[in-house]
Amino acid sequence: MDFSQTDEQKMLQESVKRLLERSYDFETRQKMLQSGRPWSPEIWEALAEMGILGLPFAEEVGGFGGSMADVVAVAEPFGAHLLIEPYVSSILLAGQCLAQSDSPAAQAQLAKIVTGEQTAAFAHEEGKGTADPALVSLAATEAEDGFTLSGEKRMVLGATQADTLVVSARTRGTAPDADGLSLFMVDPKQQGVSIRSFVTIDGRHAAHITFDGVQIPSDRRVADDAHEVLQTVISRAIVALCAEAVGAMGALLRQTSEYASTRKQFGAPIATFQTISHRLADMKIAYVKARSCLLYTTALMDAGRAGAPDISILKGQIGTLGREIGEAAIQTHGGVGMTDEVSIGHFHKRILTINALFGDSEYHFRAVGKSLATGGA
Amino acid sequence: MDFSQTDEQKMLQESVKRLLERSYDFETRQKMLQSGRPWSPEIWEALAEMGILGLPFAEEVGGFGGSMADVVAVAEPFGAHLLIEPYVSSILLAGQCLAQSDSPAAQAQLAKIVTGEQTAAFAHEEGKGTADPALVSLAATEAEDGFTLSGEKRMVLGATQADTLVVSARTRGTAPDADGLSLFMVDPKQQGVSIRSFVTIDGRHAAHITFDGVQIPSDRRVADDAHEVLQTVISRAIVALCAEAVGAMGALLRQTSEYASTRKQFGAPIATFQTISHRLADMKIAYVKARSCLLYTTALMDAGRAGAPDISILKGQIGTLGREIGEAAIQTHGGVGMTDEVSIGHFHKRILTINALFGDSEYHFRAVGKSLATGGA
Amino acid sequence: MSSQTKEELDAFRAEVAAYLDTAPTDAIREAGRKTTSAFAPFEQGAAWQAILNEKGWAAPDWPEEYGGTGWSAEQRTIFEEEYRKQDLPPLLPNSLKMVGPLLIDLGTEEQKAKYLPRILSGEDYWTQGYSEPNSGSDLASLKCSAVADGDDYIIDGSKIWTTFAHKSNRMFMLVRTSNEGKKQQGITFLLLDRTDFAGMDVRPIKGLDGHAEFCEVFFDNVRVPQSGRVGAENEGWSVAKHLLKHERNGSANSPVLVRYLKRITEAAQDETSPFGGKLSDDPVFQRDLGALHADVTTLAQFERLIMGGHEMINDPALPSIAKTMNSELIQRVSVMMTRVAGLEGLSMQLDALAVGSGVDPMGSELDLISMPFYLNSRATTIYAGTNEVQRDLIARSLQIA
Amino acid sequence: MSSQTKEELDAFRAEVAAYLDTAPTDAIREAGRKTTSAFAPFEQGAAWQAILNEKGWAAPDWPEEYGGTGWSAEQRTIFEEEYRKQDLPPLLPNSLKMVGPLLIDLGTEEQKAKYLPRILSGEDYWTQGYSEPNSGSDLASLKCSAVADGDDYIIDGSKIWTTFAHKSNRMFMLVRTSNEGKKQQGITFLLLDRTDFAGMDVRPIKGLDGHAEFCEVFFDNVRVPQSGRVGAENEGWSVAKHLLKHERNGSANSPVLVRYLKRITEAAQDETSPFGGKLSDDPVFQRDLGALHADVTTLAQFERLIMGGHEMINDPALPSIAKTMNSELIQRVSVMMTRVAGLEGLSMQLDALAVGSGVDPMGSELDLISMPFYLNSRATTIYAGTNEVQRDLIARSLQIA
Repeated sequence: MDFSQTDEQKMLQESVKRLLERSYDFETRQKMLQSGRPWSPEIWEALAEMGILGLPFAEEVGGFGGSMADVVAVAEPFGAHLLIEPYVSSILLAGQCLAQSDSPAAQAQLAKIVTGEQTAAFAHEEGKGTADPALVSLAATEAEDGFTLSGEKRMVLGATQADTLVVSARTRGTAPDADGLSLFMVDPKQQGVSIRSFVTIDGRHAAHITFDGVQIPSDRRVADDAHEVLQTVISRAIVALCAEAVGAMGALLRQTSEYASTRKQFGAPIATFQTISHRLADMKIAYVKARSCLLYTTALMDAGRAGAPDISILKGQIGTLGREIGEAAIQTHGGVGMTDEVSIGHFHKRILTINALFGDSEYHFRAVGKSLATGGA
Repeated sequence: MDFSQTDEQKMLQESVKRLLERSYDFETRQKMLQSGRPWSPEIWEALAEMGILGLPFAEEVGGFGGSMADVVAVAEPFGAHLLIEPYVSSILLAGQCLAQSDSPAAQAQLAKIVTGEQTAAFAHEEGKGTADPALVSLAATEAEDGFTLSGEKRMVLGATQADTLVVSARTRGTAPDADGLSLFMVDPKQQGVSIRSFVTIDGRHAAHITFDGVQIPSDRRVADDAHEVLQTVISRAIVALCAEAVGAMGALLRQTSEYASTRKQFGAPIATFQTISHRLADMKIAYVKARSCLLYTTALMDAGRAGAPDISILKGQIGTLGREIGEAAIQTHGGVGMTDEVSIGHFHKRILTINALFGDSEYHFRAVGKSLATGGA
Repeated sequence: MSSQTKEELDAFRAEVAAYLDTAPTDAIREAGRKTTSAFAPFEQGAAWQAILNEKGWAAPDWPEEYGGTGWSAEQRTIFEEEYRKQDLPPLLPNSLKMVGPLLIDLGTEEQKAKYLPRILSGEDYWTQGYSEPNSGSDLASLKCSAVADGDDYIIDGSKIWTTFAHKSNRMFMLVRTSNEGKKQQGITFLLLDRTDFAGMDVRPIKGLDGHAEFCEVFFDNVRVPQSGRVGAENEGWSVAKHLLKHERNGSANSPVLVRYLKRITEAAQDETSPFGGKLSDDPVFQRDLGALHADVTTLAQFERLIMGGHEMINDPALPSIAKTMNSELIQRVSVMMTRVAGLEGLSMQLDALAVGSGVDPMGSELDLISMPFYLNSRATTIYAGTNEVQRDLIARSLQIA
Repeated sequence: MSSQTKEELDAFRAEVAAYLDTAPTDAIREAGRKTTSAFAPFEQGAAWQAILNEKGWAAPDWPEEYGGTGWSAEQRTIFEEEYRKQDLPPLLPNSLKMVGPLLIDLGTEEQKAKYLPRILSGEDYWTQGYSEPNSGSDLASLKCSAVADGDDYIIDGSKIWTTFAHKSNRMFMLVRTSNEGKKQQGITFLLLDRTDFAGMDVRPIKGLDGHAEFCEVFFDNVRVPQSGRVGAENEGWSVAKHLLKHERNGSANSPVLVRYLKRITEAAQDETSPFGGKLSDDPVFQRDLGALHADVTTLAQFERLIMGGHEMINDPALPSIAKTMNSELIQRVSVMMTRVAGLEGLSMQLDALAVGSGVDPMGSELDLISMPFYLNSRATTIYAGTNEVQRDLIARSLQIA
């Protein structure tokens, strides 16, 4: 396996970085958040033009057939700039679900997503988190010419501006059966769909969505027996989310090192106090660990060899190491680090959000241990 | 509740300290260990003369009716001097079991223990540790005119020199039933008793003991329905063991502070390096926590209000905080701390031993949480 | 030792419990449940203080002649315990735990008569003007200057992390009155009768949790009377050190943590573990809860030893040990709370958090406060002397010279 | 990139596995199972090295012309993996990972010809004479002096923490040849052909685990030839720094940890949890094992990135990061091992630990090594530059000047 970026990946990453440095600096982002806008359509258009929206999709649907490593190359700067746009939710979750489907409706919808004309959201997590797709319990009852959806999805990222929802639901069995899951395309304006929107702590727009007897025609079922599709799609999205987190961690390490080298107390830069300098060293160790795990797991995935424990190790590490770095960055900044005005806390909140999505580090470490102890890994 | 030592306790503690400083300095102790002697009969005699052996027993059996706080007052210096003598095993475990019994055999044996004429050992733990007496499974089968013991006891402290064994066994039911436990007095030289002796990492002599169809007459059963007696006796022994550990922690804190203040590297005492000084601060915090928990729990016990969770909190804290202090002490001493020649590692090994006896900190913290979460505490 | 019998103490406990069951308004109770900081929601905190003051219970720690209760240590503990059986808002600490005790010790009779009653009643809130943008851990390097001019001082400079300055009507502060000698010399302690003197400008600063709890205060030629000085000119450092003693050693910090843990434990009864079953039955949850509960219990044990006058009270490092233990435990408890909240902690719900908004939270009330509490509690190891500074002080107590 | 096909690599793996299945003697295997340190039991380690050397596999990392294997990175990884599927003793590092590579880089042709073959064969064991009683972390302050006298040096002073000095026949050391200038100047790197020169006295030091692994070596007017010098006089500091690079960056450390974790996991299948059921089914055990396994895996991922030439290899802090990660993980793994051993870890069993003693351990073989391994591993954060020194170096790489 090769772990170094190709020249193409370097170029891709550089061009994303340049775009964001130009148009998405921290102040600009904060102004957008304060204005209440759920995203910047200009950035989305720019990403579409650069081919980033189509990056992970096959060429047949207008994509570029990019690898996991390609996606990671762009997701790191997304994290370093705290992007609130629905790249993960519309492209890597909803979009990839549609891409796995051969239903005409799915393909038609996907085409609009790839061009950036429309966005989609992935309505999947339930309760306080759905670490394993087998835990989905939202009911899709067979009805005349289709299905009736009833239940609730929570923390649907990018729901506010989404033109369509990709909803995981259960046509038979009960959680935690892996069998009986399907994916449906649902129009958010359809009768019976209630959306309670909010902003997440990391600035993304999201919603809790209630489905109250929502009628779905059969041709809007885009996958049945969907557990494996869900696992594949979510695993790839997890790697991308982890890349965002690693991007945020890198920014925290850099900014905190700079701050500690310039901020003076007791007549000297605080980086000269050994407690601070060793904390910086620990941040760097954590960052090197996080990035090593990310790059290695990415290469495993591109080699078709990333199993569930590999993804769990990555997700667990990123959540743990990210928290460590974020908390250390805030403590090192002191009062300033507690304010909404500097980016430090925002990076930390991005990391915390990523940790909570799709099973937190506690869940994933335990899943790894369970698999090992019962002979699975 | 009062948490300060009485004048009597101060005097008692002072006299023990003086005795040990005079006759039990680290070099003397090490020489005794190297000679292979399991204990110092001279110290035992001195403790008998001072009334320390009889301290926890009622006056009727030649004791002094001492409180838990009295025992803690002497156990702290025992820990600070790494005593290998079987105070906990002969006096607080075997002796206290006998003291709870009204059997004439038990009372007769106890009288010899109180005077120091004989010692007893408590054969109780099985397997890799018996955190809860209900887990005892050594079988005592009813036989003609008595019982037959079969099974194994492990880590019997003070077994080498013991004149009698107090053995916990099960006459009915299976682990983890609290019902069906009894205590027996067994002569270690009796047929069917095999003793495999060894030295523990903290210098105590101990043994694994196999009972192979050992015949015990009925009058040597000193307690039936013994779960509560066992819990009471073990709880008090745990407090004393924790006091030993706190004594060891205090010694580690003092010696490490001294070392760091005198040992020079890079032209300055290492205590002037902030990483070292903050580690010393953490050691002190840990010590204050450990001692606060010890003294408070001791007072609770003397007030008759120490429940199982209180004992578990103490045992869990001492194991965790002790390990923290011991490991920090070794790291601060560097290579010297890794040698058998200085006391640092010996204190740490004493703490590790205490942690492992009667359920380690993992066990006890979880027991506390279980009790809380299920509404028990 | 206690002069009360067990019966008297039981009766006292019943009296306190009965009072706390009836005295607080609904808004005060709501503020208690929604407290995510050492500082309760301001208005309800003040209202609650006024109610307690009518009962004579606003400041149990104070000497009786200044409005304290004259309770024994046991009674104070009982009051704390009963208080924490309910989710009542903590009283705002600056006035009651800092300025009040300071004035009682060092204030003039005029200052005491003027300020103490209004502190007790909650009419006055005192914000603390210590830190400056370039003087945080190194507080003694502060530069905000006060130049004597007739009977007044003219203040120039700025103060930061002034909690609730935008809601306060009074301020106590440290100013530089001299540049001679060591930096600790030349500092003066001032009381400001108003926070809207001409030339004062208060800018609230939004925190990570979305709330403006602290502020920056700018002074541009602000004229204040010298009569507000506590202690002598250039002696402010020792006044502040005296006050810190009260701040750190004030009262029991464990009861609120016990309460939070209880709420977490109760919430876990209603949650499902992703590995099946109730979260409260999950062994990993139980282990982590147990370890945390043990540490909270040990903080309580430590505090009771101190309140009981154990000899360790003479250790100069004690306030730093207490501050370090307490602040780091708050953070750990807050992490545990976010673990139980899971995804539900990710939504910003400033509207639902606002007392009296009538907006229902999207999850439980514990979910609602979990993330703001976690984020806010990151400050506990920073404020009142960073834990780095505290550990320096603790280490100093161990030095064998 | 690899020049071998998957088939070639598979064939290589099979060859290695077959060899490792048959080549080691029973005593060597026993030594492997009873290894509780980075240093395997001495005699069996040397015997194993001799066997591997006959096969030509004693030093896969070395250049082919000096006896290396010429394997690709993939092959080296495969060898490591297969090696760690069995409990084989690690080869003694001082000679193979330190002196050997150093001589290859900086030695004279005479030195290479004389020493390298006997390092490969295990005939020579080199002990390291760096630290002194008063020069630990501050190594450059070392005082053990070498004064030129004709073609010789006369050495006076002492060295400490010289691992297996009492079993070694050679020594590499740092001596002070000048007191001029900075302390790092004036240090010279010497090879000693013997460890029993007149005036040398080796005192083994018993460790916490009861074993004498390291020693103190005293020099009283010891005369050694100047031809043993590596590099120029007074240039020893840069020679030692060069060597440290090899020590820290030598090879993969994760496989041995993976092996230990596997042994722990297997042992847990046979253990009972005090809360009922098998320990391996206990959720708390699973969670803690999972977190530890994740960190061991990440160390492996990091090491493979480095071996694969990832650009982070250019970071000057890399050796310190690797050393810190590895040493702290060893300690955590050792704690986990003692948790599984429980009470069984408390008995001193030096007899059962001795290879070939024929004494059965009182518990399992894993129980037997758990406590010695834990105690011995406390040294990993001390030796080869304390982790405090490593963090100083890592922090230096972050300084924005």
